[in-house]
Amino acid sequence: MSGAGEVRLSDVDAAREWMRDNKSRAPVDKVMSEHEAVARFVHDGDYVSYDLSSMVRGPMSLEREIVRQRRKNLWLAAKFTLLDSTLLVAGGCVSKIDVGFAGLGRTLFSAIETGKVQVIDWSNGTLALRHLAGAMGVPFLPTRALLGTDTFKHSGAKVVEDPFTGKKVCLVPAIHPNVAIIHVNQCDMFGNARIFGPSISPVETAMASKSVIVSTEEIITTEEIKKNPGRTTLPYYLVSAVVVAPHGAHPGTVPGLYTYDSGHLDEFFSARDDATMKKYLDKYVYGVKSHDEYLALIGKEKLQSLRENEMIREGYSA
Amino acid sequence: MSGAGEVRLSDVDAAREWMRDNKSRAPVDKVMSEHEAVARFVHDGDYVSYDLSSMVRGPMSLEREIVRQRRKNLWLAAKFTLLDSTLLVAGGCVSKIDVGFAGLGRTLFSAIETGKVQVIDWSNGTLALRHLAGAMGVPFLPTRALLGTDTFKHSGAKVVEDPFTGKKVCLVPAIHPNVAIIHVNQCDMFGNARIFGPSISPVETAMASKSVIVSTEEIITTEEIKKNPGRTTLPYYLVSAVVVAPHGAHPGTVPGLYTYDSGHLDEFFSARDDATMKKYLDKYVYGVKSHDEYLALIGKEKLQSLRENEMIREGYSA
Amino acid sequence: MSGKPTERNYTEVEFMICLAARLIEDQRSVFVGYGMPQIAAILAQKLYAPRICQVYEYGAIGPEVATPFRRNMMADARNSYRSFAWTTMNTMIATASSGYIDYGILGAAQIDPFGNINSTMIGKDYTRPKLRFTGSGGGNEVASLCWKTILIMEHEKRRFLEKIDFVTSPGYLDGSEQARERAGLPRGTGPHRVITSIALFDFDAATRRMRLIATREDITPEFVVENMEFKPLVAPSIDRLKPPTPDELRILREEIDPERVVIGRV
Amino acid sequence: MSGKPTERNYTEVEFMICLAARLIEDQRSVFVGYGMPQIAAILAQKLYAPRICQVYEYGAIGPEVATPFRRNMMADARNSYRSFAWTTMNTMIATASSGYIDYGILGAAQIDPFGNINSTMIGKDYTRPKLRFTGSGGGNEVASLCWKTILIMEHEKRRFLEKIDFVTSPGYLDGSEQARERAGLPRGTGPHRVITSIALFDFDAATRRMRLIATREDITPEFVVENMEFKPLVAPSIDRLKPPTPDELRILREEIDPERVVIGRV
Repeated sequence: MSGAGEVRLSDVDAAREWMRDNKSRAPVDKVMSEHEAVARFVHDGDYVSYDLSSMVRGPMSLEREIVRQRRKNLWLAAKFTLLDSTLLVAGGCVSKIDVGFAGLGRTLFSAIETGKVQVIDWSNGTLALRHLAGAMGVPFLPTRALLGTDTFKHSGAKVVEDPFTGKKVCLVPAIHPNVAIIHVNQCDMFGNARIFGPSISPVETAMASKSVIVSTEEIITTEEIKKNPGRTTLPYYLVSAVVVAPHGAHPGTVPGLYTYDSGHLDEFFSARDDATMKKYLDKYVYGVKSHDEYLALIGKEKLQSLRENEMIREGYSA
Repeated sequence: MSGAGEVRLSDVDAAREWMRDNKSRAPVDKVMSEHEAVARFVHDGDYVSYDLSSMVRGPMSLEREIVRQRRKNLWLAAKFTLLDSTLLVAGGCVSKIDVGFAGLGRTLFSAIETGKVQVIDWSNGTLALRHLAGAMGVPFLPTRALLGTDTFKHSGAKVVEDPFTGKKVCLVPAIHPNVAIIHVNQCDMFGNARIFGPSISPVETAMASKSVIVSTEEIITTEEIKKNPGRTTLPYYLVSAVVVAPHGAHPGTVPGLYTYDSGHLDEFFSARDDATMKKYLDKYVYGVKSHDEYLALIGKEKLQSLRENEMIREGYSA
Repeated sequence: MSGKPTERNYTEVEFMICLAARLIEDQRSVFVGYGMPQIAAILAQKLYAPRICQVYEYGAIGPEVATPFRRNMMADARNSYRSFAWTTMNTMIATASSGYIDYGILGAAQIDPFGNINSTMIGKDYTRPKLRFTGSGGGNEVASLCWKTILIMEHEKRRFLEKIDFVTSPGYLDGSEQARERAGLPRGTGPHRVITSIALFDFDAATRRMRLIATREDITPEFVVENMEFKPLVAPSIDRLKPPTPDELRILREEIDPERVVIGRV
Repeated sequence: MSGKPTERNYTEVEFMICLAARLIEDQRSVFVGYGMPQIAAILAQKLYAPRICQVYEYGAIGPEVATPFRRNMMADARNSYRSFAWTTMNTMIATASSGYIDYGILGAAQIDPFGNINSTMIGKDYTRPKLRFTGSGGGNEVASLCWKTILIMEHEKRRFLEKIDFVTSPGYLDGSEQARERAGLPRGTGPHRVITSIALFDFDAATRRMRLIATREDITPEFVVENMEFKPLVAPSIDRLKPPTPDELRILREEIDPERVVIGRV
């Protein structure tokens, strides 16, 4: 029994060959601007995955850059998402979304209701599992979720009998995103990256993806990485580009570092029609050339206060 | 296509019910002696899994206690093993071994050659994967290893066609050990446990197992756990018993804390016949009543020197 | 008692949250969904169940969530405060799948007599929904894999339908015996309670249909049933649900949601 | 040159280790098996390939292994020293399975013409082996999933068999075209080189049979072939393999294995 949803099917052998040939094991300096990283690694029609959400440690500076570079026809993995999909849809970048959690915002839901954006329903868990399958280099993984529901019927999953016990089980196909964008706490120039705090599936997503752009709050030395290897979340060979992006998750929070920008989030959420959303984009995305300019627009004082207002620090350091 | 090996098959639904009814989510004091823990949670005929190896962060004090209590007919998951299986076989505790890496020692190999112990060949990776399947609550997981080999033929794995691409893939069945024994760096009284350093599959093993005995180098407070949740390896509800066992991995090493006891390891490895092995067991296992007595036998001076001779500390703390 | 709601010193959201908080058993694990369930879990832990183990799909195990709570927020430092462990989504789903999670709490837009819920879309054409929602989120996993699911619904007639537009997350499916098991879902799981703004339901063991077991103390069973498109079973004796206590309201209004963004104002 | 080995100032184990170390390409990832491969990887990184990324089944990624090395030891603090990351076995197998590991290096007890290896047992009866070994360990995964596998074998006639007693880890299986792919193994993988104490082999692209390409400089091709039960292909021109250099021997004997437990004594 198969769900009817369109699947971005990928061949595990072709994906392996891509990883062999395009994600080098040479430890080289991968630091570049967000402009260069997005120009090189995000293309029209790509399948794009991100980690966590626009509200928490999301790769917002990279998402804004994707909108700024006017990418088209992206297919998103919305496995735990809040504003991300809304922002990218508002920017006209998206044609399909594998849903998880579609996200929030009238702009997004209108685009789905009018058919401007096609959705394929899964669940957060099965999308994370599809990334895990990609990371494990296997064509599918089994789950006991989705079964019996319309979510299954509209997904691209299958139901089979477990050959060991005869019970029904759901299989979800591996996904190998063209590109993953992941915001991290610390990273060295090679791409060895540290995330502090809980997360969705940064390791699975980076392993499964053909290119990985990491934006980082700060660059640290490889010496520091090597002194505490238990704190490394992503080893360097998973990473294609390293972008330095302090406050890169703004208006969201990076737990333990800065809190979310409540006023800015309200401004975004209140953009419930195309005109208001366009104003938002003109001001915060198209109106600046880079993340640096964006931060200047938000203002040093505001950014400083967001840092001071993050009251919880424990656990968010190496 | 199915391997011919006997499988300790477990039903995922029965395992779920066990976890619901027998591994409580109540945070209660689980600290007990190794005698009590083994008496309560290790039974004749049990399927037993451990993490890492007798040489490195192995649960040696618990393994000695199992021998001391003369458990019989255990079925071992030897997924990365060195002396562990040899010691338990020498103690007469074992009737079957799922091999990964059978381990080292003439005693063990003789027992297999004479049919005293039955082996079922897998690989380290597929045994770790079977624990992951148990931990994920799914009846099997796929892999692209084992295929085409006699290891497959003698395992209990199956080959099926991937319903998405038609390629052949190997499926390994979930395992739910009756009991796992895991040595950790730090643990609180509820069972929240920290491991520092790389490892085999402590999380998967603890999640998949119906009972889990953790032996720990030291007890820490729950306050400490809560200050640094990113450092917790096992959450408390996975753990059935907490045994305080400083130097619990002796004669092996706990990386960053103490080095291995080279002389003692040589003594063990040189026991190549039953009589010498019996002498070893009489002296170090049957001849003492507890891990405390064992440590007294090894001697404070020796233990202190093992601590001093561990030259590498970086990375092995919270 | 008129049957119709009377003047109250609490909002319907407050009522639902307090009712949910009272249903959460201490020393159990609870998979907490987005929105109202988050507030219910916080309230429960502060007042009734100090040793519940909250778990979240984003990887936090056992946090003592710091307040105030901000609407739409999940996974920030307050949400993850004083956890036992920080992990990832695949670990949390595995934890539920392998039997360690006692309760799940979820909200939904529509529900049918067998506890199947819709949080995906309204309309008949999947490709052109009249109204699109967020989709499953982690809800499908919670409703599939946790032992007992508690559902929270605003009590509006159009939300209680014989047939919902989209089954996002499974209840007892078509209600036939062992329908969940036959579909492959874990044995012995399913919806446990449905909390609405005026009533409480369980599921009849024999028929797996929603059954009214209690009403808010100012509401009659008839009023409850009138305000549902499908007709639930009604238990032989109907309990009366106490309004939020002063303690509950104080914590909700002073500690958890001082700006009353979620709980609203009377 | 007599064809028979002459007096040497190095052991056969030292020769094999040095040859393996020279074959390891810098800036590549190498899945390192238990025993001799560990020493070869250390030597390679110290001398020829400072930026290889060693990976180990127990979860270490990119260590700069501290010496001396102790026989039978894997996963201690020296082995894990200055890693890029510390993970677990399932993560490492996933890393190989998804295509990130360029080389695997393994030892074995027996090998057949297609590079299938045995590290499980000698004998015809699986339940009563004449001689039992450790079994696969991580070898099956390494030989299945890494792009190129380098095998290290002592050169004894009884180890090179037309048919080995047990195929622990896959070479080119029955040698037929795409035999690995048809079995389900990843496309484009397989044994790359076989290092012995006197010779070096590759695998013929057309037939996937082992092919002699070089001998130790004091050894003739004829001597090599005589000392194998199966007859390998022989390349049109045979290279001569240099003995261990003074640098290699110094590092092996002074830094890596000062007690010469593994490398032995001349």
